Amino acid sequence: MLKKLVAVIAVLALLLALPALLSESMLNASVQMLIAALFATAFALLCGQAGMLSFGHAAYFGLGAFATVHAMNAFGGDGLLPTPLMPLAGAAIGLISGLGAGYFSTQRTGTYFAMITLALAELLHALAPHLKEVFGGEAGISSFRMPAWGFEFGSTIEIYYLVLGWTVLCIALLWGLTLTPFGRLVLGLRENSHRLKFLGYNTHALGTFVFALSAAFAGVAGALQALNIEAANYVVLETQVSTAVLLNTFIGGAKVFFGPAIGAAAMTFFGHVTSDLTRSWLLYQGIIFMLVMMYLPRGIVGEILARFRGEGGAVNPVAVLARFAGILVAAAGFVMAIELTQRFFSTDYKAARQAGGWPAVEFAGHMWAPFAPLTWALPIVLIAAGLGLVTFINRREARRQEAQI
Amino acid sequence: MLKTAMCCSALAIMCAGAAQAEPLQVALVETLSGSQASTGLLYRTAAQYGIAKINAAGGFRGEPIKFVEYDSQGGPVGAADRVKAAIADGARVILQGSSSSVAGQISEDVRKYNLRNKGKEVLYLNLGGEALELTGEKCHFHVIRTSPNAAIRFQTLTKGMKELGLMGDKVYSINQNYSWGVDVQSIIKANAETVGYTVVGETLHEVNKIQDFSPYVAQIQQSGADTVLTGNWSNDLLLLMKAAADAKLKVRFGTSFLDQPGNIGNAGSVAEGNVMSAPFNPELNDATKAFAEDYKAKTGHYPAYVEPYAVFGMDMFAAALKSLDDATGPVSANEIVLALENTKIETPVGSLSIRAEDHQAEMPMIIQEVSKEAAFKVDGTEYGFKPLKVYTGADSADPVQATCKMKRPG
Amino acid sequence: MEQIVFALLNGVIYGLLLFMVSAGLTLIFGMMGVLNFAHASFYMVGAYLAYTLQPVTGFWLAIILAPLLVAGLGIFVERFVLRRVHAYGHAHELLVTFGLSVVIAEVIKMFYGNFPVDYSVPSDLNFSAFALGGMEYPFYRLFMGGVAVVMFAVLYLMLTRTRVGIVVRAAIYRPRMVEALGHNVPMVFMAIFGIGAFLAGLAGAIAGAFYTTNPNMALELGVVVFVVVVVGGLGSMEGAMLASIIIGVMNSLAVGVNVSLADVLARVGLGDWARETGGILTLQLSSLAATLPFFLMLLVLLVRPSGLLGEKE
Amino acid sequence: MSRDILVLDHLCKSFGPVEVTRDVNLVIREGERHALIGPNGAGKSTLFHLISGNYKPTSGSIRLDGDEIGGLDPARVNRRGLARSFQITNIFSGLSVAENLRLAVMRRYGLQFNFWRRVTHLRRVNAEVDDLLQKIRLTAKARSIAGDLPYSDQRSLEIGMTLASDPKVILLDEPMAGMSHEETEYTTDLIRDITAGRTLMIVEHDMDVIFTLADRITVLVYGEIIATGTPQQIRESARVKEAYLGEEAG
Repeated sequence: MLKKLVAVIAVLALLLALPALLSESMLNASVQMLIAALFATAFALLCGQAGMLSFGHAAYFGLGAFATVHAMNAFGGDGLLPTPLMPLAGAAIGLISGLGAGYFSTQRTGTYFAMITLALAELLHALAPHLKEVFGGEAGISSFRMPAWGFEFGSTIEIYYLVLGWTVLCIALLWGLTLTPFGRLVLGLRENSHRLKFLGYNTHALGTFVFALSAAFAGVAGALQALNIEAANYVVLETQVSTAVLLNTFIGGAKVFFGPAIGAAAMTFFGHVTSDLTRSWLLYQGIIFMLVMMYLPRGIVGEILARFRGEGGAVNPVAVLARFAGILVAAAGFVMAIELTQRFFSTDYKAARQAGGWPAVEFAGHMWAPFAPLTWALPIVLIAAGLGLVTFINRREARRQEAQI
Repeated sequence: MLKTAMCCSALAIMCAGAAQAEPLQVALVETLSGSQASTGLLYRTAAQYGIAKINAAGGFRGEPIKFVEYDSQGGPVGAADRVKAAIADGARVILQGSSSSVAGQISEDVRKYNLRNKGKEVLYLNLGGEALELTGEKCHFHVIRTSPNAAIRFQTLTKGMKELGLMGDKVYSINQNYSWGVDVQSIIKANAETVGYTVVGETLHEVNKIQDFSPYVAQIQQSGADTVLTGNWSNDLLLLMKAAADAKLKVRFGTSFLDQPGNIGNAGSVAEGNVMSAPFNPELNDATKAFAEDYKAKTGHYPAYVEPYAVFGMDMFAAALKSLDDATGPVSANEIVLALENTKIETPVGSLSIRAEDHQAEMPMIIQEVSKEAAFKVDGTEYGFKPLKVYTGADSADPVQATCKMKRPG
Repeated sequence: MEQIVFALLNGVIYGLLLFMVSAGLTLIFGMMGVLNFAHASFYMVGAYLAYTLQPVTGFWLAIILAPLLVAGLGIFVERFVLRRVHAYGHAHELLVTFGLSVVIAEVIKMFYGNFPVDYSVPSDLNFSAFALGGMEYPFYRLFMGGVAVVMFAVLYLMLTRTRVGIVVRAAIYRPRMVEALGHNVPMVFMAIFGIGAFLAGLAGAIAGAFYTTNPNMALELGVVVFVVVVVGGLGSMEGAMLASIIIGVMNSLAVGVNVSLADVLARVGLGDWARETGGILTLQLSSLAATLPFFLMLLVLLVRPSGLLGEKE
Repeated sequence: MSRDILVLDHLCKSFGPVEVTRDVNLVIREGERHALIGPNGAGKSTLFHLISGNYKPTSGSIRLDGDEIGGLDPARVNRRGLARSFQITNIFSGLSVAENLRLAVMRRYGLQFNFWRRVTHLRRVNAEVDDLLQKIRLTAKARSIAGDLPYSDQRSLEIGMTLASDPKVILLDEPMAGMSHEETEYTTDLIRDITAGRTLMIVEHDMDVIFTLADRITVLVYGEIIATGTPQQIRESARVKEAYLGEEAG
């Protein structure tokens, strides 16, 4: 318990100190990470804890954003809803729309539930551009953060603290929820909603309410995004937004409370950095996701926690390190192969070939010719060596465990 | 030389926060990945070409311009984030062009940033967001649009087709149901009387969602139209033309984005005889030919689609910078805007200038048709665009919109 | 009158194309309970492979070889990706195929670029089949429809008349029982996955030439295909056929209907009020053509969740 | 004489053309242990599903303590005071044993939409959970994940959860299915223990269990009741013998 408390305080202190440690551009990325973390945590309440896979959570995120932008324009930053309290508008619309959508979609389960949420979100996304008064057409609706409570809310630092405050508050509330009777019932809903019925619970009402709560917190995340970019556009209702939060949640680990938040923050950071480094970043993202699904089914955080709890035998630090090294070597080889291929097929390369011949391309500070054996041998050797090392370690560990038994 | 060595912003991130970089920093915020990346990548090529030219000529105030690319990852939301990052990294000029909704977002972001940061203003050079409201109710001092807009494109297109005898009396307007398509539709209707045609049918359809256009073609056929005017782009244009050809519909298409790479290659003979109004054609004169060849030498392909006017926009920017090159030290965005308002350049197609009232560029427009006789073939087919008629910047200009109320600094 | 005939014909043929892609998906969904997100990607891969093979092998061989290669890809995916995550539950299977669809799209873009490639109908097939009321009807459309119909017939006969088909249909409803009876269910799954991928690849190879072959074609078709499978009822081949044609025809007819809610309300004297209120009330049906399938899916899910011809929920 | 707690009156259920329950009339008296037996496919499980709200009767009525419960959903039936267990273990297998029982107990304290109390601080609920754990002899395994328990423990938990909602009537659906001889004896004891003072209705195939446990027995064949009576009466009933022997001979 004490350990947990210390960890929470340390993380909070770090988050509070970030503006002093980071450049403005990095701080801006941190704002995005916080919003993504809150969105994923809200989503995981439904998909991880209650076990209902939604494909349309962008709808509630987006509605939260639009409600906030309208509220910003209507109240001008003071009166009933000063700027720092704007996310309440997002929460309210999320709750209301979530109650409605939840009522219908929770009448079904599994894939059918997912399809209903998808259809609802797609309908909203298709209708939104036609409803110009509400969604502002394809230009979106723009707004302006007005000063309130003695703050300008003009600088990134002020926005950072505003977003941090709301994110921490909401995640704390969601954490608190897991400790309450309702929170436990939500787990029951995931494990066996059929049995809950025979224990006298109204599972449909429960499901509807979890859906609404999840939508409300997603609405807060949307509101924070609207506050951050001072605008809302119907593209936030897109399927990609729904799938992104899904990926983030599962990469972190849907069933561990802090997994989704950590996954979302990590993937947002990954996108932030790699999207400017390589054209192939979506490919890497897709591959990472597939690998996590195949080899770390409980998500990255979930698997780490399981190891800490001692599942899968005692942890051998040397083996872990060696595995890591192997994976890194293989990844390096793989990235090299992808990057070189991408470069040889790019339009830039076509331009370079204007002069005739097959010029070399630059990667990692060296020039690589397309038909030089080393260009392709090196990545292949790296991949083989890396995977070989991992396989070797895995076999040895398996033998050791057998010997112990 | 292969120019894959982009300035990686990860490095920029790490050293930002240090003193503001001395050279003028220009940021391209474009969709460079994902399903909408194709146009963004063309703007990137054009912008790189333009910046390389400036730097080859000695840069600005003795320093090469620092050019940084940001991937806006699709929509306005990503763009807003990347604009913030770009400004934080020290960029004073933002370039973007591939989408009107992103353009609207960036325009607003720049406006708000400049309101809050007097003396550190940022300029947004809109290379291609063509929605009318960007120079209408959304116009402001720190945005310059160097591309044409719906009005410029379609009033030249309708006038030109009529004068060349390429348009019948019955026109069908089919457009995508969003601001661009709606703008185009209203201009087609507004010009009907002055140019002399009747709009016998109009359709707004969903954007990039329709696989099968044959129902729409049936509607066109039923209306008895002989000319179809459309602002459609990408798949929506291609599939529409193909469906029309499959039904052996005898109509001529008047378009604005027929030269998007892949279109002619895909449509083939179907596109023959269709007309387009665009700000460039490579075989117009020796200057355009020289430019096309130079562009191809540097980038691997002839300039097409959005690239020519994006390059001309960059040339405009270069000329404005040149007029400010006599001083030393950092330059303010306000100075660049004022210089742009006073700059008039000769592009290979003719003169290009920026209107001070709404910051819309005035540029020549060329009516051209898809023909086997064209000198520059596209997409490896036997077809290209043959120029038919040129409208000068003054001829093609649209009136300043009443909704634009620009506040000037000072 | 001719308009309606054309619209119906177009709708039916578009529906048949949808069926070609969704046939495999519904088989897979029925047997494994997995909505394979990457299924439309197989369609795209089919188109690109046929485009690549065509200059070497010619059109006819290309549209046979490409789907075979896609079938190989499908089998590989089933064996080495899906089977691995099978134990973790349906959510994981669905998500891993989603990741796969992203990877496939990005790989295609890496090799072929972002713009559509110039894959088109060979000139000797590019003629009109008949004319009606001044409009000519392209032969290739009929060809596409014909392939789909033949495919449906073959599948139907295979599933109902052969031993293998009986095992497959049994495996859809009672996989454990079939396994207990000594059939190799994983093998059946793999084969079905391959066949499903083959069909999607075939659809892509044929339709890619008629429509466009571009890196977003999977995205565009993907969701509609889901709708078909859900509306038709999972595992039901006939249901998929019915749903495909309904959606195709609906799509085709809606375009010509310029009716809005306001017009409907005008019947009861609320027209002026509706037009003043604007927004959703004045939205014309024709501008929502591509959205209608979602309405249909929602309706079916809430009223008849097992789908039009599905047998189990 | 005790009163009638559960009354089935002309109860029928058909799936399409198939009649699974035919005109069942049955009275369960308060406090008795009533067993339902019959050959496979006799419709015992269907009858349980009808009483517990999982199926809606086609016609006829089900009265619990005088109130009509036929056609109510399972949650309402449970709240009226009838709880059931399942033939195939039906627990929250990802949660701990104590958590399983807590979920089962909580409802009675009105703790459904409660967002402000901590589950660990629900004194009376947790006391009751501890009590139940003791009754079903799983105190030592309170923190184990239910899905990891051995089969017989899972069955005990299943019974414990059924008991947890403090019902007037308990329906146990084949609680001994799949158990060894020792386990069966153990569970029989357990059931006798925990149902003391309650009304029990049980479906079971193990005749030894039935005849040691039940006060009265009802025999169901092809959806129809052919006999109801004390174990002694049933043992001697000619119709029952015929039905059973006929079934087994065929």
